[in-house]
Amino acid sequence: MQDGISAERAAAMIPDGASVMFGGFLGVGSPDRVIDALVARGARGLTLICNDTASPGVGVGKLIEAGCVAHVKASHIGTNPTTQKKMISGEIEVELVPQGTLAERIRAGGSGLGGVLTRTGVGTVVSEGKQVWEIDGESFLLEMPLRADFALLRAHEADHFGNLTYRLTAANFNPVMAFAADCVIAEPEEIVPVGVIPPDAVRTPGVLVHHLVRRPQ
Amino acid sequence: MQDGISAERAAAMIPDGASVMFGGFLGVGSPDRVIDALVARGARGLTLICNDTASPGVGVGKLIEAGCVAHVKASHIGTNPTTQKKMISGEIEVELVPQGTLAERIRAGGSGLGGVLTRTGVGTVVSEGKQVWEIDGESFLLEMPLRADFALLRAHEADHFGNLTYRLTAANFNPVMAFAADCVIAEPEEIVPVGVIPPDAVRTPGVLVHHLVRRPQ
Amino acid sequence: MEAKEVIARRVALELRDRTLVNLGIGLPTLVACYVPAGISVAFQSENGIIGFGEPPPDGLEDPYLTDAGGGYISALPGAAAFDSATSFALIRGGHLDMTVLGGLQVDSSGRLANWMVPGKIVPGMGGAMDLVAGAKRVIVAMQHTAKGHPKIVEALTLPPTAARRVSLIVTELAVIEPTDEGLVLRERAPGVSVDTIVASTGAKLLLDGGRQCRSFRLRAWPPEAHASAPCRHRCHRCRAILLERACHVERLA
Amino acid sequence: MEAKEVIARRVALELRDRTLVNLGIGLPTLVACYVPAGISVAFQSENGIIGFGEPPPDGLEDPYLTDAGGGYISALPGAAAFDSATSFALIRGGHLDMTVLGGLQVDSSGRLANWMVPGKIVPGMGGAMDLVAGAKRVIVAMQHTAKGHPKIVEALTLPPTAARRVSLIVTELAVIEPTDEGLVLRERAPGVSVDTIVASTGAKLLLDGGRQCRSFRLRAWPPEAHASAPCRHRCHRCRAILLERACHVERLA
Repeated sequence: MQDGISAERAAAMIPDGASVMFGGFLGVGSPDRVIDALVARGARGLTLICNDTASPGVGVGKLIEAGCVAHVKASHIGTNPTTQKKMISGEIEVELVPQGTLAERIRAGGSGLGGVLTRTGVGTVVSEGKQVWEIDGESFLLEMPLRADFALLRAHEADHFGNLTYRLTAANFNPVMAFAADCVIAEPEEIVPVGVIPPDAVRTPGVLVHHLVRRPQ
Repeated sequence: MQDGISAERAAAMIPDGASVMFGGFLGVGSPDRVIDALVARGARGLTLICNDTASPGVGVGKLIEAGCVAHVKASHIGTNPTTQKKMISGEIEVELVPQGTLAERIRAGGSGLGGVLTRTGVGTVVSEGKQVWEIDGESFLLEMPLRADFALLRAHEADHFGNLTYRLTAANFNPVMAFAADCVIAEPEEIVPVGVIPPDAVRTPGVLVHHLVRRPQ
Repeated sequence: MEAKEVIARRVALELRDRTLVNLGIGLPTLVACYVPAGISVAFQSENGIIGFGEPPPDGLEDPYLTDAGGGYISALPGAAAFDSATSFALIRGGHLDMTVLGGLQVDSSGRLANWMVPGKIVPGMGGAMDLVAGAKRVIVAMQHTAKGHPKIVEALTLPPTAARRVSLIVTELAVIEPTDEGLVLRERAPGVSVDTIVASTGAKLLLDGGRQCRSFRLRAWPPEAHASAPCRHRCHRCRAILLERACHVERLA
Repeated sequence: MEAKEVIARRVALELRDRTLVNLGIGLPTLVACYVPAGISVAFQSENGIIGFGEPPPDGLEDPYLTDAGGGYISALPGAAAFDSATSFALIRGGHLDMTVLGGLQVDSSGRLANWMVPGKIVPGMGGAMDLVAGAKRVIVAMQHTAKGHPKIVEALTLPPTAARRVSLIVTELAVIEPTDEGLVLRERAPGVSVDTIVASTGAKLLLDGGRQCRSFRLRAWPPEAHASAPCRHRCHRCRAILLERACHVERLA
């Protein structure tokens, strides 16, 4: 395994205009140190793929406020008035995706599937412009796989191979995003030697993780 | 949670002609005590959904030998000459499904998806009679969701709520089958009080499990 | 009794033993305060846990253990944690026995609108569309009117959350069931007349049992009766926290 | 040197540092015995583990820890276990850098047949179709001929495993790369003439560098050289076990 990198180095690897998946649910389980570093380096034009935009000053909400973001694909922006304001002013383009569909689209992107066939969104604005397929007499919406240039994960423990564990509701979108980006960067709370995390406790196999963010000095 | 049931009681709940998912990979992680009880009660006409038919005298191989089985949906039967023999004689009908497609079809059946769009099988006999969809210039096979009347799981630990853990390569198809049957019966090696399995160690939430097979007296 | 409490108490009577239930954020969360005695319900929070309990004591909050509204919770013994894909496999795969959601409008065909007001608020659907499309029973828990205007209407003027017909509507005035024939008034709240309900409703109501529609029971609830069991939101302190959260959510919307 | 060993050794030279590799059961398993020094490879077994190691000492087998052929294995430090859906998400989602599979036939367009012989054996495709459709590189490791008949043919007579063109064919005689132009002979085994290869091949071979095609290197491998590190199949005992398993698989087919 490579050496751990700093949050600043991680932020420097992510160019302006990149598409980036962020784990986290209302800021819980989001990669906060890399987010701070992205704000500090003045990132611009990012496409955020995340469950929600948290709230001002929390999680990816910091990126919204700092003007780092051009596009958002999320299931919910209601807890962040800044996102709403910037959406209305046209500064940020928002695509709203049902939460389960968001998880499945990301999973499809990471698992080599051609799309997701789901009941969710049939008969709503979500189905506008999309194909609806009749399968065995029922209607399913075809939703496209979702991938990103980067996935930024927040983990509980990482070992030196990059095997990850998560804690309680801080897992949320992190495990599924680990499969769906060209470059996966994990920000763990603890880094432990290989062998400390037993095989059955690993939630994200280390082969999926390209970089680990080291702990603050 | 209900009381634990005996393997005999579990076998009695499964009527002749039922479709049954069996966890296990070449017999590793298969619900052996319920299988023995199904053989003992002389079950007939079962549809088996499982990765493979193990080998004679091992795992679901016992059901094949004992004449309990009418149909098999599996990815591999090469390790069990009895299955091959009965397939050729017409006693057992076999549908071969690529292993990854089998896992995804079961996952789709358990997750409310309308189908699976996969590259696997395109241009092979697996695609015969199935729809091939062009999505973004690439061909994907539409494979249908798979569900069963029963899922028989082998778990490592179960708590009194039915929360399950698995051990190493004995997990295999068990976790995904837990979502895809009308009645889910788990055969754990150990049964522990509620609270012994921490929330992050649970691999199958107990709400999915209808019955636990008790340990031998 | 406050409208919210009436609604939450009546919805709680819909809970069945050994079921998996998801409560939407806001008003529906309060339902957890009134689980009938002898009933064991597993509550799911779609951010990834089954088996969560009361807000933790002050200073013992776990930053990695929150509900779908972002509030701190605790885990009950036997809880299971999982990721979002698994959480929605549970919701969309038919494993959720019941969901309780807030509503902005329900129309005469039983379709729900609860996720946006065009040109005003676009919070996003979160998990609402998945919950309505996937849960076995969908119960709408909402106040009967908003600023004097009926929320139960002939045809939705707001974007629907799903094509699917919801199972039941519970308000502080009535219990209404959408059916093939239309909206059927099943029960009235204690002391509320059928005329009041009809007058507050913007869609045709079929009267089940005529003007003599039965009133629903709201059993007195001894708030501290279950002190020996885990709290499960039954103590005054937890209910106060949850009520405040519910109001906070409403202020946001 | 046995044909199987020549093939396994040559395939091992295709391994790259820090990659995820899946070895099919049978002959491909032997590749694990010849991982070049200084190269760290994570091996996946599709029944649900990354990071498995040598067969365990006698009497220390774990009944819940086997490879995809059902043989007992051990777990190396840092191993990760997972279910079949996750395992095939890795395989089908483009996370597998390389797979090594046995072959019954490869045709001039580079398509592989390796899962059935109609009217004779129908073992099933297992994970083979997923591996060929999903891995970044697909290497076919097979003997050049079967009972004197070429296995590299103009057009498949057996059902294909996938529409996709494989990356490389390694036999005991040659290394052949399917390309847009056709099958290109890249290397010959030490002491094997190009004429012998052409005569044993049932499809047109494009000669890369003419008759002077370079011979591949088979570095001498000190079997016990890595005794200080985990064995990783390098000791005599493990290689014997794996070779026996490979032969056993062949007897079954």
